[in-house]
Amino acid sequence: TEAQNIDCVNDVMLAAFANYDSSNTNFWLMFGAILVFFMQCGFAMLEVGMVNVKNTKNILIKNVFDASLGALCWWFFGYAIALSAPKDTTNFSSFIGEQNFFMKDVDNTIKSTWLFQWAFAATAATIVSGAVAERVTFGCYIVYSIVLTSFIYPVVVHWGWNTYGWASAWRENDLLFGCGVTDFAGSGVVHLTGAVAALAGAATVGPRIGRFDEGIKLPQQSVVFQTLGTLILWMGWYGFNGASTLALGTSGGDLSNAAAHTMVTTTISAATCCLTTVALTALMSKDKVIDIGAANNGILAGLVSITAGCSSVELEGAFVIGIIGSLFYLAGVATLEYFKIDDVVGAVPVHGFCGVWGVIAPGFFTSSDQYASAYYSARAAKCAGVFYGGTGDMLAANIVFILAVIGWVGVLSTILFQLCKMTIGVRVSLEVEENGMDDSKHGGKVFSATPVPTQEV
Amino acid sequence: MVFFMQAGFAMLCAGSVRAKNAKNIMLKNLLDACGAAIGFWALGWGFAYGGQDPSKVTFIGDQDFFLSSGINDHKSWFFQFAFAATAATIVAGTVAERCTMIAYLCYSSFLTAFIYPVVAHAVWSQSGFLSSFAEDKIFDVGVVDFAGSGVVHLTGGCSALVAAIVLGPRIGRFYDDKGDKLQVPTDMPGHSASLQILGTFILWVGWYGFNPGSTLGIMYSGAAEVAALAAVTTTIAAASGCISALAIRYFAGPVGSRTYDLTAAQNGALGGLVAITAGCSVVQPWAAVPIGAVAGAVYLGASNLLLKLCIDDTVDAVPVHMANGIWGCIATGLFCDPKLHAVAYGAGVEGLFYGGGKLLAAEVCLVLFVIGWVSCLMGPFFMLLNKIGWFRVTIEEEEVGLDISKHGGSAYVLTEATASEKLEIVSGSSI
Amino acid sequence: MVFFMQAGFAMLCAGSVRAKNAKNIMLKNLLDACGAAIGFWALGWGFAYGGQDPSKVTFIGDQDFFLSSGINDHKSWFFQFAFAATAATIVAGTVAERCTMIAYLCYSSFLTAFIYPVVAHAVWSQSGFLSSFAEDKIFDVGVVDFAGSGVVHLTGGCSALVAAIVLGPRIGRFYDDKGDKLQVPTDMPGHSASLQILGTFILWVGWYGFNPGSTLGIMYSGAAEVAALAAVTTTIAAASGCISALAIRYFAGPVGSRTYDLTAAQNGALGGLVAITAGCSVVQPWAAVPIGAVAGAVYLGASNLLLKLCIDDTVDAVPVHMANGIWGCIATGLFCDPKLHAVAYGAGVEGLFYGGGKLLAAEVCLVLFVIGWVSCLMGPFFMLLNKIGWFRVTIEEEEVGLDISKHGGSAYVLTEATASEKLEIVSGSSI
Repeated sequence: TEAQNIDCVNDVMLAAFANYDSSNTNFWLMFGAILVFFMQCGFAMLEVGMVNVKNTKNILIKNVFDASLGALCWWFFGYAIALSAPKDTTNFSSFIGEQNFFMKDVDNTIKSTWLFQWAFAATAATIVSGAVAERVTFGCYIVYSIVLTSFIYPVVVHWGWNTYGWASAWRENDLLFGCGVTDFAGSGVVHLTGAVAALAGAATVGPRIGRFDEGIKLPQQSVVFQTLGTLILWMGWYGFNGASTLALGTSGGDLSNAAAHTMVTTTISAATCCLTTVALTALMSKDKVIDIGAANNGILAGLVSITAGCSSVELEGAFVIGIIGSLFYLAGVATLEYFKIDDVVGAVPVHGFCGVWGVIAPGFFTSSDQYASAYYSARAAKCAGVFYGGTGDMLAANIVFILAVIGWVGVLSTILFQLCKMTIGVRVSLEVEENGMDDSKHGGKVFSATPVPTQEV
Repeated sequence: MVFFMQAGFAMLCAGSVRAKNAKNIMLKNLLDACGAAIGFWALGWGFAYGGQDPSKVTFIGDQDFFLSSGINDHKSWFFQFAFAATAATIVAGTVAERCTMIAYLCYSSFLTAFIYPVVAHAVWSQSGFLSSFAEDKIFDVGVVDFAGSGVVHLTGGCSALVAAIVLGPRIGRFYDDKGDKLQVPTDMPGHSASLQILGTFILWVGWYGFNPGSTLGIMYSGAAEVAALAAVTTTIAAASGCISALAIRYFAGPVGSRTYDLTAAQNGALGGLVAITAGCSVVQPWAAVPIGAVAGAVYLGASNLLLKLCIDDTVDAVPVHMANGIWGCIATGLFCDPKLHAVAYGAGVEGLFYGGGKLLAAEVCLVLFVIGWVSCLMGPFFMLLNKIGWFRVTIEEEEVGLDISKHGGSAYVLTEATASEKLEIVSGSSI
Repeated sequence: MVFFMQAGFAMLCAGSVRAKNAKNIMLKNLLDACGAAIGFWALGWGFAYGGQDPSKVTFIGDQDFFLSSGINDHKSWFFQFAFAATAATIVAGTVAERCTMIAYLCYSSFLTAFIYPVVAHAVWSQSGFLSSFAEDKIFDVGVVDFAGSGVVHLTGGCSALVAAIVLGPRIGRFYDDKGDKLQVPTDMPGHSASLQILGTFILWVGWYGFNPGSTLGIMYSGAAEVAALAAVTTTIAAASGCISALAIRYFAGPVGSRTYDLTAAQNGALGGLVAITAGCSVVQPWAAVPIGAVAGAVYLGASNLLLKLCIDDTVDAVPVHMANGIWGCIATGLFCDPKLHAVAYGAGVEGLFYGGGKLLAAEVCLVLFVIGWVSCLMGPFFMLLNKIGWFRVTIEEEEVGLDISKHGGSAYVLTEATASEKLEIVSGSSI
């Protein structure tokens, strides 16, 4: 077909859509990439709002570096490992891509895909920096970002999304349980990966001084920035989920409708999860505090929960997914509290627990109509969710994928952080932590000491 | 793009309130988006656009609740949801610093699930009695409200006005401790100009989704040109609104202590944006200059009028959205160019300055309908809330600030952790 | 999208100045956008693109003022307006904290209505003497400045340099009270790193409108591929600029007190973005790495040079925009790949590293032309302003901060007036 003419062993997901209109596709992917990239800004604002003022510069520079280091790593290795074909293209159960390092021999028509996927990779790396904020060394941070975006994360992408990946739903034959994993925009691929690495990091680094002492609450700088970050993330998510259709129109059908459906499910899940989380935390707290932290993280939890199933569940499914997502989030918070693992921004509950739920959810709620419009109609009846008459094969594939991701990322990132601990050290010294890292590492406190003249009222 | 305006409103409101209420207002902005999504999905969309039929005039839609009719509507739903959320958010700024959370939830769902959809149905649905898309149009011309000066901003602004009247001013704004009226209203400045400006710019950006984006709802050849024209007029109106408000405020000050007022500049720009919203696709670029300039003046006039009447509007939402919503509708009736109307609506209706008065009459009908509808429903609704005591926080809560009384601590913790014992402020978030 | 960069500039500037001038700089940013809209609509567009004719070389356009020629130009106008506003905004950061509002209004309208349009005409109009779109091209190749390293950034940066020289440094920056030169210039850090980073990210996002968006001005098959390439090179250049500036700054510090400098990282990223702007559509992705890496070094070098020369640039706009604007033009002359040039411009011109020196010569001409044109006009203009005393605020106003003297109060009101003694919050802090 046409698609195979475009020198396109490397043309991974786009190959699924024969005869796509490249101009529209490029525009749509770049538009999506820019929205997803703007999520970097959202993460930066969210994290800066949640840390102590003395570590402001430190967290900001990490966010800038996630984007910058991520771009180079993704260009050198990440793209090739994630999205190129294995050397032996008859091997349809591949583990890793082996071509196009440094984007060699990549046609301009694929470059928008690179951009879109880079924005995702940067997101996965950013999740970690929030969890280990305020105490991790800069050297350790650089090492794990490089390894995560160059190797750990791309391999997961290859499994889940590459047309040759062993778990992918985009393969032509030999699908995992006959369906492949339904992880449309990356609840598992992106969020769970980031969160497992974050958990390994937070567990290795240990809690901040005083985090689990009685009666002390560590100060948070500004909910204004946190909320700004959350709303920016919410907007970026429309690119994350909506643009994951990867094209607007094909000869096979009008994907713009699938994209629109995706955006609606995304909205409903986020909104539901926010309201549920606020209500539950208010009911559980002694003095019925309506907590804005819960509202913010509730939105994010709902967004992560819907990310895998956003294109294939019905609207009422999105509503239920949002409600249950909130339970997963709260369970995650309680679990971390119990094990005394300190996660500054709540990355593990939001991205990890809800990431797991997000990948499980389509196994129950996918309807065959929506599956047909976003994936393939041929296996829509078989691969629907169990609540919509499916066989359960897709649920099984999704669970296997979750276990594989947790195993792969968990083992590698634990080894990585332990190695760091033995060599360059993962944690800053006590004095540096007490004084804050801005002063010791980044040439001065974030806010100048020049007094503002108080205004006469 | 329009959704991004939620972030803009959140920043603008946060910057405009006092620090002690920052968390509260941010939470309201978040809940807005969430409540609007659920309410508009469950009921609002059905009331607004369910069962459209150009040959029949209805007052309200009656189908397609919970988006039951299938996938084809989803694109427009998403766009319209962002509009509905905008209308609800406008109110949040006005009643900031003194309204309870429960009242807020009640009226924002009422607004997005019922009040706003009926207005949208009247103007934008094919079965609306004011609509340009119906077969049987009002005065044979139909109302031109391209992106919602009337539908969105006037509805939101009018609700805000009713709420502000029922709710009363903040403590110490117009009256002193003993209840005597103050000579000069106390100024209660917001706590961060940076956030206000950030919000303004984000809103301005979002407006390019609001106005040019509205062409996407209507499919016809030439949509791209209409969108381009809308972007140009939007830009020019915002710019002239900003400059005119700034200049008027500057020259209105006493000689010697004239200041360039940042708030006037930013609200002038927003006023210009609201005013051009109705007519952005049917007026010439030159007409955007007077529309924007008058909008700046209208904003300042309305703002002073509210002060005179002792109505307390924390972020000046009523002057910006309601007063300029009205002016925007009327301005469209004046400046509508038949050539451009033919491109955008396919009919070639003239504004007053091009020789036809029918459009102006239709626009006035729109304004009166919206004001009447909103105030007749929202007035009793707010008074009911007030009666049962759900509307306003207690005096103590108001004085100490809502963040401490309701949200477990102040929004800002700027001191170092080592000093944490000394702090009287408790940090707020759960994680 | 490019318009969103206004928000980015506003946040970056606001974060980089001291808290006492925050309102002032933001008002300037707001007025920028407004002044540019009016000026560029009334005159600028006509000077830049009026009466294009590929067969005739003209110095300046002479038609289509007030967008009189009709609807077809509106798309490009909107895009070009955002560019013009960017050029004007660059200057605002440099002269921050000491320039009067009136001077600001004068030069920003002068810049957007006349100076910038002439440069844009020369390079991007079909009748420009440097243009790649004219029939009779300079050195037979025409200048490649895809999205304006030279046209936008160099013009803005050069104006900023001239303004900074004429205006002189802030009080206490290089000289002490007695007028003796200080050993080490006083550091005057901005008041909020968070706002700076917010601004940087917003700018980076906006740049995707700037660079890939520039393909939309040129209609041909394959525009989408060119846009995709531009987006990739833009990303890589920004990333390597950021890393190189940070690394150089780190290793340049004395051993033992090396710090990871946030300002270097963000300005390095911006420098990389500026440098790739000219060549983003005609260089290979690998070339973006050296372009970005050198850009980081160029930024640091230029920044140190300014310090040596006692020129005070509040937000480092001259190193970022001017120095890297020059480097961007030259880099295009070095790295231009004929295959990519053929796709983007249809001609296949080689850069120096691909065997052809003509393009480099043309790029040098562009740089010299812009520097000459801007400094010859802006220099006398600023000196005139200075002569009549409109340029700089008085010493007292500068010391107390412009927010209080000119804008009726500080930007931040974090404490209740009554409780201000009780709070031990460092008063300079803000969100």
